[in-house]
Amino acid sequence: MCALMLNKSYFIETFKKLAAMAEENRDHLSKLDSDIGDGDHGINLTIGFREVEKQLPQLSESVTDIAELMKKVGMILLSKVGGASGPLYGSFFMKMATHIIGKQEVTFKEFCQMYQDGVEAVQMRGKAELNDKTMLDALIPGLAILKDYQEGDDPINTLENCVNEMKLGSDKTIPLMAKKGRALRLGERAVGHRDPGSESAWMIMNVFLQQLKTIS
Amino acid sequence: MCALMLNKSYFIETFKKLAAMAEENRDHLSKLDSDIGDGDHGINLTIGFREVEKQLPQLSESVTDIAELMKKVGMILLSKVGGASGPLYGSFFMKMATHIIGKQEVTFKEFCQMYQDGVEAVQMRGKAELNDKTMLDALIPGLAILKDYQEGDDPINTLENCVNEMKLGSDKTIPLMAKKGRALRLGERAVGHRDPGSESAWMIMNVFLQQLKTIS
Amino acid sequence: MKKLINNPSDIVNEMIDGLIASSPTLLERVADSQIVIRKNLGIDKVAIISGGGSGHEPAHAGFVGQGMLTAAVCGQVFTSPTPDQIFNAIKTADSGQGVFLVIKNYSGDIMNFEMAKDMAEMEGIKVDSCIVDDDIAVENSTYTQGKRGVAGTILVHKILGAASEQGASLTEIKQLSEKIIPNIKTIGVAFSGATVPEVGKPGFVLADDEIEYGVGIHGEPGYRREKLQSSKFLAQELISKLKATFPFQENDQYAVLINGLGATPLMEQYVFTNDVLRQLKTEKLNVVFTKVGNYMTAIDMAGVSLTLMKIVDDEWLKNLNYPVTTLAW
Amino acid sequence: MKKLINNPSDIVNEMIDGLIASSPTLLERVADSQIVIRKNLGIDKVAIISGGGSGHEPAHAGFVGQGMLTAAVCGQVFTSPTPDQIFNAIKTADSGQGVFLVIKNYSGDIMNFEMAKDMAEMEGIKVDSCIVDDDIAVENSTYTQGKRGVAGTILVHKILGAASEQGASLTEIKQLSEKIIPNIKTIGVAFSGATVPEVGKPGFVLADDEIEYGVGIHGEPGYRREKLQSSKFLAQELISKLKATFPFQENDQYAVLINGLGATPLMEQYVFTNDVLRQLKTEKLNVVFTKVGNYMTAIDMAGVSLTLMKIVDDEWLKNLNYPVTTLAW
Ligand SMILES: Nc1ncnc2c1ncn2[C@@H]1O[C@H](COP(=O)(O)OP(=O)(O)O)[C@@H](O)[C@H]1O
Ligand SMILES: Nc1ncnc2c1ncn2[C@@H]1O[C@H](COP(=O)(O)OP(=O)(O)O)[C@@H](O)[C@H]1O
Ligand SMILES: [Mg+2]
Ligand SMILES: [Mg+2]
Ligand SMILES: [Mg+2]
Ligand SMILES: [Mg+2]
Repeated sequence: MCALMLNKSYFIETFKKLAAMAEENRDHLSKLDSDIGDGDHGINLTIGFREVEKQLPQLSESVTDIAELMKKVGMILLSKVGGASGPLYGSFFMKMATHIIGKQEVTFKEFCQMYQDGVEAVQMRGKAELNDKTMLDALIPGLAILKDYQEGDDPINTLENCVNEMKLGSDKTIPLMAKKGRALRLGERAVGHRDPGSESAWMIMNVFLQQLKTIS
Repeated sequence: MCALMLNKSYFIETFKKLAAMAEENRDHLSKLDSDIGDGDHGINLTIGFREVEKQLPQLSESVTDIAELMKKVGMILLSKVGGASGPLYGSFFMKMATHIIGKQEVTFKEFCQMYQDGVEAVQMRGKAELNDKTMLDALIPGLAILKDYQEGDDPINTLENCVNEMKLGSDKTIPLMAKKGRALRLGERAVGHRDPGSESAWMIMNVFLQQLKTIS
Repeated sequence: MKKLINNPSDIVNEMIDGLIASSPTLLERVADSQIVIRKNLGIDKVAIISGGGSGHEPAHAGFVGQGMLTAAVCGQVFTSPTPDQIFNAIKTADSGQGVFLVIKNYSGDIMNFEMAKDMAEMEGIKVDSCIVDDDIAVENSTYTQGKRGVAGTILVHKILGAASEQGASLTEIKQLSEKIIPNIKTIGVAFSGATVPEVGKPGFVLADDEIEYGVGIHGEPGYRREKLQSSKFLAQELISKLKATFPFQENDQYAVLINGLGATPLMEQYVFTNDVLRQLKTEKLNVVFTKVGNYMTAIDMAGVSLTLMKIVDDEWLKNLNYPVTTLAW
Repeated sequence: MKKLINNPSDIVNEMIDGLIASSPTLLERVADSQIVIRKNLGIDKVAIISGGGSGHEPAHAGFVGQGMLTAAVCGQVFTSPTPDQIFNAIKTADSGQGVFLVIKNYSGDIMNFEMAKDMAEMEGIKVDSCIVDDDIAVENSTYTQGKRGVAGTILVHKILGAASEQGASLTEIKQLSEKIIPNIKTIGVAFSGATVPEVGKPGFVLADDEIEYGVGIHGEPGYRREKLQSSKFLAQELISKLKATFPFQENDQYAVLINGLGATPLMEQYVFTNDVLRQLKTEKLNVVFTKVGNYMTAIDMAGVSLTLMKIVDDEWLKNLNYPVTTLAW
């Protein structure tokens, strides 16, 4: 069995499915955001991923490598979404390009690095920490798994573990009413409610996982 | 059987009961007013008659005759109620004094004249006509009965007829959507709804009737 | 009923106290009254007094100030003030040049203001008045009697107030009022009823997807109930009514007032403004003045009214733009 | 959802069109953007830019004009505008004296504004900014991080705008902002949730007799739900929180802003004002400035917020009273 390689069309197909996923979960994510925020998280994501989908045909022609694709998608999110998720998911995808400049395909190990670069960008951009009741509460536990990935481990297994850890991380945002950061600002009514960004984060990585299954 | 005379205390007792009547029918009259107006007719009347009741003990001492009592009560309504019913019922009671200046008691014939003077005042003040969907639609039919009163007729019977005619007149306001005056201004939604002022008008005269029964 | 109040029967009194306390340099309350009056009365100017039931805030007290109203007489909620109150306002506001009363066309307002006028004239004060009847909702071509006075009243205040500020006499103000009022027409659409605090429940209830055209500012019945429509459609409906009444002529100058009835956010009012102004452009009218916001409300009613004023005389426009010192214009 | 709109996703665009069309001499829209900018830019003055999600009307575009904001960047409803929009506003507004950004303390606003700032600085434009975090609802004594920016932002606009109009430099404006913001504190109470048009139902629902203290201007959770209380009681609750946070000292000078959240009538706001000002008098504070009305709304939320600003420097009060030409101040 030859080493699994993720090419441009893996990412392009993933973005198509991300658009569908956002559409499907629009109300669910907005509902979560109503409970503790301003009720627009699902709307924000669909605005962004609809635009990504719209530009995908043209992008898939024009971009020369995966890094450029990730940057362009990040830019679209950044300049179309606004709110918190715009710059966060924008940076997430944009910074995924950091270590893969010029590549037409990436190994799963490189994919793990892409994820790490993305998560670090979110952390830098938003200056939040674990237990602040943000998407980082899903992203960081997922990162732990992908960092442990060794050449030879099963990519699907690994990514499945990652998504599961992210889900668990998202679950942990439910009781959170931290004494600092964003969770503090949310106040008591937030206790008992899941953070919407932590939910969308694992859902996004889950789409990467499902697409991975189709090509393996 | 000697001729029935209505003295100061008849009127004072009537005003007391009017206050109770207004209180009891506050919500009912306001509800009627909601349907075609601004929903405050019951409130306006209670504001007025509460104040009358409050001042009655002092008034019953100070006024020298029935005319003065009627004027004072009218003035209270005029200066406490506002809206349409303030000047209308205010004028109604004030002008009842016209032909009975100096009297300590009045015959039922004189009472009929008092009513006529009151109704004419309402007509002058409000410049409305029959079928404009106002209190006049009750007041005017009642007036026809009291104008017909002859020495020797039974006062209670007559006043009962008067109140019944007023009720009928009020009923007739229900289908009204006239092509002029107030009814026009009320528009189509008013059709099928009773005019609140026509309801309070017969209710007021009914209190005079009930009080008359207690003394006959 | 969920209202930010104390005792419903104290609401007007407390509201006036709050208003005065928040504008101590601009306004004061005439002692033992519900009259809000300018702190520095114009000397040798005709006083302009308006008023009526409360519940239409910022009308009328919000328009008291230099260049607009001299005083506002505040009745109970949706109830005309009493003659003695109005008379008190006339006496206090008069600077010797006479007093002009702006009355809205409601039985109660007319009767109470006219009684006050009689009282003032008996004391030798010159008083004149106008009756604003801008609501075309329940008008038909044959009978123009009985129209209600609504948001257009604000434009009357502004134009007459500016005239007074510029030294117009009582007679001139009366004449001006007679010229402008027939050129001001309003029509509204309600999305919900209004809750009079003392009543505790809405005067009428509309279904979740229902609106009513032509409702009055006290919740008086309008001319039709219908399913909720888009802002574009509503603009069209209201403009078509106004068009027929004026009627429109190409290139005529118009002032536009879009008035929120209380609970409709400014965001929606501007969306509606956009539709109105576009459609008036299509009608080839020349809109020379636009104002948007809550000016003549109906407590917590949701909805808007659209007022058009045909500007026949450029002086009217100058008066609309004349500087003013009020809380709410 | 019963709203006076067309397509929910067009609401911000159409609102801006309506706003501009109704104020053609005062405002214009930067081409292909959601930026509202003053028609006549101050020459050689520091530009003050604010913005954020829409749904807070009249904030922020209603405060664009001489003496206040140079431009407002309007995001989608309750969503911060994107960096490219903000960058565009900075470039267009800059007159060479630099640009000052007033940012409210939300992750989204901060991130987007700071990215725009970076972009502008790369093009050599001097940019500085402040973060307004006046909402004390979810503050506790140990951790002051994470407070939201709410109605107090309006006072920041006003004071900084007046400073810019009087010729203050970018550095001076930055310093002024650092002095005033810690002295501005706000707390609110909601009577209902807000309905984001694209969502179609309220963000949260309160029972008929229920209120929530400390709700944010996007419907973010507050600190307690409780049975409906009288205006007096609510004033007391909010003042007691503010009192503890400042803390109050006798004879200190304060400015007061009572801000309606959208659906609460002015009548109720004045009743509440009356209770607030009375109680502040009892606290022996010296209230030198009061403003009442809908300034920073949360779409159609019912409720109010109370902002107190301790006036440490008389210049601040002068700036609050400095003449201004905007739609909404
Ligand atoms: N500083 C931050 N760092 C990381 N994630 C954040 C931060 N602030 C907000 N988020 C995430 O963004 C989500 C909200 O996104 P969204 O609703 O789209 O934007 P907004 O908060 O502007 O309405 C939150 O649920 C949270 O997960
Ligand atoms: N011009 C008029 N002439 C006679 N009655 C009138 C006139 N206008 C109103 N009314 C009566 O007044 C009643 C309304 O009174 P009320 O609700 O107390 O005052 P308002 O109309 O000012 O709210 C109506 O139902 C009608 O019977
Ligand atoms: Mg959100
Ligand atoms: Mg009534
Ligand atoms: Mg009334
Ligand atoms: Mg948002």
